[in-house]
Amino acid sequence: MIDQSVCLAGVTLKNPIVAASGTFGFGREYGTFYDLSELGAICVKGLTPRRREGNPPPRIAETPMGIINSVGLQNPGVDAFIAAELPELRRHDVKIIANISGDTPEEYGEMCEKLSAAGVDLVEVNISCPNVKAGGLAYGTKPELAAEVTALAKRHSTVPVMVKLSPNVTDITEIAKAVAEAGADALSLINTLRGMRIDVNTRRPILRQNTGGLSGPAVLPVAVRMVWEVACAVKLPILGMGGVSCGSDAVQLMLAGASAVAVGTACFTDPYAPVKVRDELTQIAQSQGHGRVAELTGGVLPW
Amino acid sequence: MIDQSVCLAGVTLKNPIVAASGTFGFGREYGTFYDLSELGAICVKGLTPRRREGNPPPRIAETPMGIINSVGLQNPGVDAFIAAELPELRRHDVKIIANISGDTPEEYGEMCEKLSAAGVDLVEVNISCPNVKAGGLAYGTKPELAAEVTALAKRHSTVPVMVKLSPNVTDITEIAKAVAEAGADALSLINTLRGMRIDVNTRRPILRQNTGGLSGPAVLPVAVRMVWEVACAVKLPILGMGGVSCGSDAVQLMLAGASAVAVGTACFTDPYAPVKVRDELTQIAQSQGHGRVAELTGGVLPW
Amino acid sequence: MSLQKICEIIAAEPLTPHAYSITLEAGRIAEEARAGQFVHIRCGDGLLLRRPISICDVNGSRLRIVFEVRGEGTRWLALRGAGEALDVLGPLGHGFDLTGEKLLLVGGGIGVPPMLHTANCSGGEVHAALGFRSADRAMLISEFQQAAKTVAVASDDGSIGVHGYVDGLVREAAARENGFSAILACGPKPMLRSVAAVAAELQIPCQVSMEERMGCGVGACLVCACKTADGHYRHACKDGPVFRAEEVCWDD
Amino acid sequence: MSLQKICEIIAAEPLTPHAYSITLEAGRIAEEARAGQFVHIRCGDGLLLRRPISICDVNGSRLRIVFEVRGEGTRWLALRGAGEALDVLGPLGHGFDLTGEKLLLVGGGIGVPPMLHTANCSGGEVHAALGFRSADRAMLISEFQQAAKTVAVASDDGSIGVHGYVDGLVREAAARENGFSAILACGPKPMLRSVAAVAAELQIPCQVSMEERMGCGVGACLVCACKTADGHYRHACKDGPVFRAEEVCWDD
Ligand SMILES: Cc1cc2nc3c(=O)[nH]c(=O)nc-3n(C[C@H](O)[C@H](O)[C@H](O)COP(=O)(O)OP(=O)(O)OC[C@H]3O[C@@H](n4cnc5c(N)ncnc54)[C@H](O)[C@@H]3O)c2cc1C
Ligand SMILES: Cc1cc2nc3c(=O)[nH]c(=O)nc-3n(C[C@H](O)[C@H](O)[C@H](O)COP(=O)(O)OP(=O)(O)OC[C@H]3O[C@@H](n4cnc5c(N)ncnc54)[C@H](O)[C@@H]3O)c2cc1C
Ligand SMILES: Cc1cc2nc3c(=O)[nH]c(=O)nc-3n(C[C@H](O)[C@H](O)[C@H](O)COP(=O)(O)O)c2cc1C
Ligand SMILES: Cc1cc2nc3c(=O)[nH]c(=O)nc-3n(C[C@H](O)[C@H](O)[C@H](O)COP(=O)(O)O)c2cc1C
Ligand code: FES
Ligand code: FES
Repeated sequence: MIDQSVCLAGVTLKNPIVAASGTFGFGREYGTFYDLSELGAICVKGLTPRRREGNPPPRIAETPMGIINSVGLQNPGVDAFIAAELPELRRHDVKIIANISGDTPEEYGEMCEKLSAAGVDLVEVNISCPNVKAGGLAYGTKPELAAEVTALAKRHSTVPVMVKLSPNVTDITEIAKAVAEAGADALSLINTLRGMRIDVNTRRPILRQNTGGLSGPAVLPVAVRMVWEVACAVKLPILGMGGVSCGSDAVQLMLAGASAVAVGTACFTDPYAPVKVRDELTQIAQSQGHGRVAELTGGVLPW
Repeated sequence: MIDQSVCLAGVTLKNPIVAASGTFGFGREYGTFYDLSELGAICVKGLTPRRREGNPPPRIAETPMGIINSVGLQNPGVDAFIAAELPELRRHDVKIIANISGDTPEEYGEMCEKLSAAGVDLVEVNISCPNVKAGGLAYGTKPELAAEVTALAKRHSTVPVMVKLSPNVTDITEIAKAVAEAGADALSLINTLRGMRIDVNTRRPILRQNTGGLSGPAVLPVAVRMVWEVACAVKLPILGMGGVSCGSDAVQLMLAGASAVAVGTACFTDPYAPVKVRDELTQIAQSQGHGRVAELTGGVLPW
Repeated sequence: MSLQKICEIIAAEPLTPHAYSITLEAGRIAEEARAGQFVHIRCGDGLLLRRPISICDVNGSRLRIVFEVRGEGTRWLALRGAGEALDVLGPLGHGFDLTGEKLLLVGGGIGVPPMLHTANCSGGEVHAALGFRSADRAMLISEFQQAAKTVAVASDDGSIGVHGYVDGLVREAAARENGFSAILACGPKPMLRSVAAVAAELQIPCQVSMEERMGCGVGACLVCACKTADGHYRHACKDGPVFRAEEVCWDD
Repeated sequence: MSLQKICEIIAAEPLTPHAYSITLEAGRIAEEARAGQFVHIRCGDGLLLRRPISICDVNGSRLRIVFEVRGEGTRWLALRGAGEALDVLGPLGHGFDLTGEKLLLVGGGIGVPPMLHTANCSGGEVHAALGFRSADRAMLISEFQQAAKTVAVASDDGSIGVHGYVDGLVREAAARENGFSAILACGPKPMLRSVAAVAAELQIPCQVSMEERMGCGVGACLVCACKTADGHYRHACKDGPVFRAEEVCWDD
C-alpha cells in the first residue's frame, strides 16, 4: 500500500479525502456507516457566532447531475459546537476543520479565537456562502473585503487558516492573491455556483429562497479549471472540491493542483462515497507507479 | 394550435426556438434533417472580420451532463459568410441572426455595417467567447468595454443589436445594465462557463487549449438564475440559453424572463432537439391554457 | 442503525392505475424497521438524489413499498421488475410512538401505505380511517381489514366509501369508539392539518408524518427542514418524519 | 444524406476478448452507406455525445459495427444485446475513393473493421494488409480472405502472422504485386503516418481515415478539426474521416 498521507497547511491528513462542509453535518450520521477515522479530515457544517435557524424549506432541488441548496447556514452556533460536538468528533482519529461564516470581520475573528482554543486542527473561513444575505458572498467577491476577513482570522487563530473561495467571480485568482497576501495558510475551492430551478407547473422557484448553490458532478469541470488557475497564481496549498464522485474526479483536482480533495454532494447519492473515492484515488496513484498519493498534486501537463 | 410567435427586439420569430451560435454551423447540415423553416431563428457560427482557423484539436471533451469546447471561432470571415452562406440561408423562412466577435470595438462596427447591409435580421454581439485571447471574454467582463462595443455596434447597424453576455462574471446584471444603457436592443445569455478536464492517465488536459467553454444540461440552473437576475435588472428582451434539452427547460427560461430560447449542445445528442423542444414547449403552454407561448415570458412567481 | 444495501426485488406490480408495489429482500433493513420509518432509494444513475419512500409493510427480511409516479425518480422505480436490484438506505427516521391501548390510524392517498406497517406493528387495538381521491386510487383496504378492528373509507368524490374527507371519519370513529389513546396520521399536509385540528378538539394526542424534500436522508445536510410551532426548524429525515402534531407549525 | 434512426440490434457478440460486433437493422442508413463512412451512436441517456464508429460491413439493410471498449460509451455499447435498440445517425462522412483497378487495403487494430466494408464495396482487385497488437486481438481475417485476393497479417509481438508492423506488409505487397492503383488505410495515427510515408516513397496514391473527437458528427460544430498540410483545419466528420495522405499534416 502506498503512502496516502498529504499535508495541508502544515497539518498532516492520513489521506487526502475530506468531508465537505455542510454535507456531512458534524459527522455523527455518517459515523454510523463507517468509522470516521477512515477520512483524512472532516469539515464541519458552517458555524456562525450564534445559533442560526437557516432558510425556510424547500431547501434543495435536483438539476442535471447537480443539486441546488439553500440551507442558509443552519447551525447551533460556535459555542454549542465546541461544547456538544467537538468532543465527540475528537474521539476519532481524523483532523477537524471548522468552517465559519460571519456577518462582520470581527465575528470571524471571534470564532477563530474560540475554535483555536478549543483545538480544531484548521479553520476554514467561508467567504463564499451564496445562501445568506449579509457577509458571506460579498466578502468572497471583493478582494479587499476578502483580505480584511483573512487578516482578522489569522490574527485571532493559533491554528492554520484556510479561506474558501467562491466560484461566482470574474477572476478567482484575484481573490486568491488578495487572500494569500493577507496571510492565508491554504485555500479551499470551489463553493457552490449560484443557480435556480423553476417548477413549470406552479411557476414557483423550487427553492423557497428562489436561488441556491449548485454542487455535484455538473460543476466538476468548473472546479478543475479554477483549482488549476489558482494553483498557477498562488503558492498556497489547496483543498479542491466541486463535483467529485469517483477516484478519477479527485485525481483530476489533485493534478490540477489540490493537495487534498473534499467530497460533498456525492455523499447524498452514496454515503460511502468519501471512502470509495479514497480507495479509487489510491488505486490510480498506485497503478501509475507513485509511492505517495501526494505526488499527484500539481502533476497536470498543460499543453 | 396556439400562437407560437414571439417578438425579440422588434423581430417577430414564428416560434421561440433559436439554433444557438456555434452549434448549428450555417444551417446546411441540420437542414438535411428537417426544414430550417421549422425554427424561429438561426444564430450562425460566430463570425470575425477575416477568416479564422480556430484552435488546434482536441476541441471537445465530455463532462457530467455537459461538454467543454474550444473551437476558437473557426469561420470563413464575414465577407465569405455574406457571399456564400447568407443567400442559401435566406431561402428558408427563418430569421437569421449573425453572431460576431472582434478584436477591437472597430471590428465589431465594421461587421455590423456589412451584415446590416447584407440583410441579416439581427446581430448578436458576442463579447463572451472564452476561447479566444484578444477581445472576446475581456469585453464581456468589463462593463465599460462592453458598453463601448455595444455603442459602436449600434452606431453601425441598421438592424437590432443583441449583446451576448458571459456567465463568467461576479455580477451579470452590472454588465447587462451597462450594455442596456449603451443602447442594446436585446440581450442573450448565457455563453459558456469556463471549464477544464484532465485525462488522469496522460495528465494532459483533454482540450488542446487546456480550458474551454462548458455547455449542456449541467449549466441549465446557472442559466435560469442569470436570465432571472437580468430580467429583473433591465427592461430589454432576452434570448435565453444554456443547457436546454427539452420543452420544460425552455419553459423555465421563458418563465425566468426570456422572450425566446436557444438550443445548442442538445443538437449533438439529438439533431431534432430544437424541433422537439419547440413542440414540447408549445404543448406545455397550451396545456396551461395559454393562447400564445409568448405569455410564458417572465411568468415566474418568485417567493 | 441505518444501513445501505443492494436489495433484490422479489415482486413488483401495479397496485392501482396510479400506484405500484415493490417487495424487496432487504435483510436487516426490514428486520430493524419500525412503524413510520422510511427508506431512501437510489433511482438510476442519472439522478443524484435518492427518493424517500415509506415502509408499507415488513415480513421477516422482506420489505414492501408502495408509491405513486410523480416525476422522474418514481417513474424509473415503476419500471423495475422482479430480479432487479435496488440500492436502498434504511430504515431511516423517527417513526410513530405506538404506546397506547387503542390507536386510530389515519391515512390519506399515498399516506395510506405506511399506516399498514404501523397497524401491523402496534400491539393494541387499532382502527383505520383511510381517505382516497377516488375509487381507482383506493388500495390496501383488505390488508387493513386484516390488521385493524374497523376500517372506515372515504373518498373525495364519493366513488368509494363515504363522500368526504378523512377528518370526518376521525370524528365518527371517535364518536363511535371511545377512548382512543392516540391518533397517528400520514397524508398530504392539508389533511394532516385538519386531522390535527380534530384531534386537538377531541383532546386525543396526535402524531403526524410530514413530507419534505430531502438530500442525505440521514440528518447530515439539514435540507429537510420542518418548521416547528416554536419557530425553529427540525429535520424530517431524522427528527421526523413523525412529529407530535402540536410540535408542527401549520402555517402556509 | 444522413438520417437518424432507432435501429434494432439483430446480433451482438464478442469478437475477440477486446472487441465486440453488433449487427443492426439500419434501413436506409445501411443501404446508403459507402466505404469508409461511419455512424454516430448514442450511448445511453447519461452521455451527451454520440460515439463515432466505422461501418464494418453492410448486408442489405443490415449494418455491422465492430468496436473495442475504450471508455464509458463503448462500455455501455458492449453491454447491449439482440432485441434492444440503438439511436444511430448515419451514414456520415466522406469515405474512400474506390476508383482504381487494384487496391491495397491496410488496417491496423480497430482500424481493420472499416476496411472490410471497403473491400466488399470495391469493384476491382483488392489485397489486404492487416496489423494487430497480438493474436488475441486479431479479427475478421476469414471475412477478409473472402473479400480480398490476398490477406497478409502482421502482429506487434509475432503471435500471429509476420512479426512487425503493417508498413512492412505494404512494402512486401507492393514488391510482390505490381501496380497498385491506390493504398487505403485506417488505423492509429502513427501507423497511418508510416503507411503514408511508404506510399509516398512507392509513389502510390494513398488515402487515410483519421480519428478525431467529435461533437455533432455532421459538420455543424467544427470541433473535429484535422490539420491539413497547408496549415488549415478541415473536419473529420464531414471533409473526412478519409483524406488524401498528402493533405494531412503529419506533425505531432
Ligand atoms: C418521509 C417520506 C416518505 C414518503 N413516502 C412515500 C410513499 O410511501 N409513497 C409515495 O408514493 N411517496 C412517498 N413520499 C413522496 C416521494 O418521496 C415523492 O413522491 C418522490 O420523491 C418524488 O420523486 P420523483 O423523482 O418521482 O419526482 P420529482 O418531482 O422528479 O422529484 C424531484 C425531487 O423532488 C423531491 N420530491 C418531489 N416530491 C416530493 C415529496 N412529495 N416529498 C419529498 N420529496 C419530494 C424528490 O425526492 C426529488 O429530490 C414520501 C416522502 C417523504 C419525505
Ligand atoms: C470516424 C471514426 C471512426 C471510428 N471507428 C471506430 C470503430 O469502428 N471501432 C472502434 O472501436 N472505434 C472506432 N472509433 C473510435 C471510437 O469513436 C472511440 O473509441 C470511442 O468514441 C470512445 O468512446 P468511449 O466513450 O468508450 O471513450 P471515452 O474516453 O469515455 O470517450 C470520451 C469522449 O472522447 C471521445 N473519444 C475517445 N476516444 C476517441 C477516439 N479514438 N476517436 C474519437 N473520439 C474519441 C468519445 O467519442 C467521447 O466523446 C472511431 C472514431 C472515429 C472518429
Ligand atoms: C447542502 C449543502 C450545504 C452546504 N453548506 C456549506 C457550508 O455550511 N459551508 C461551506 O463552506 N460550504 C457549504 N457547502 C458547499 C460544499 O462544502 C462544497 O463546497 C460544494 O458542495 C461543492 O462540492 P460538492 O460538489 O462535492 O458538493 C454546502 C453544500 C451543500 C450541498
Ligand atoms: C461547439 C460550440 C461552439 C460555440 N460557438 C459559439 C460562437 O461561435 N459564438 C457564440 O456566441 N457562442 C458559441 N457557443 C455558445 C452557444 O451558442 C451557447 O451560448 C452555449 O453553448 C450554451 O447553450 P447550450 O447549453 O444549449 O449549448 C458555442 C457552443 C458550442 C458548444
Ligand atoms: S435530508 Fe439531509 S438532513 Fe434531512
Ligand atoms: S463533429 Fe461537429 S463538425 Fe465534426
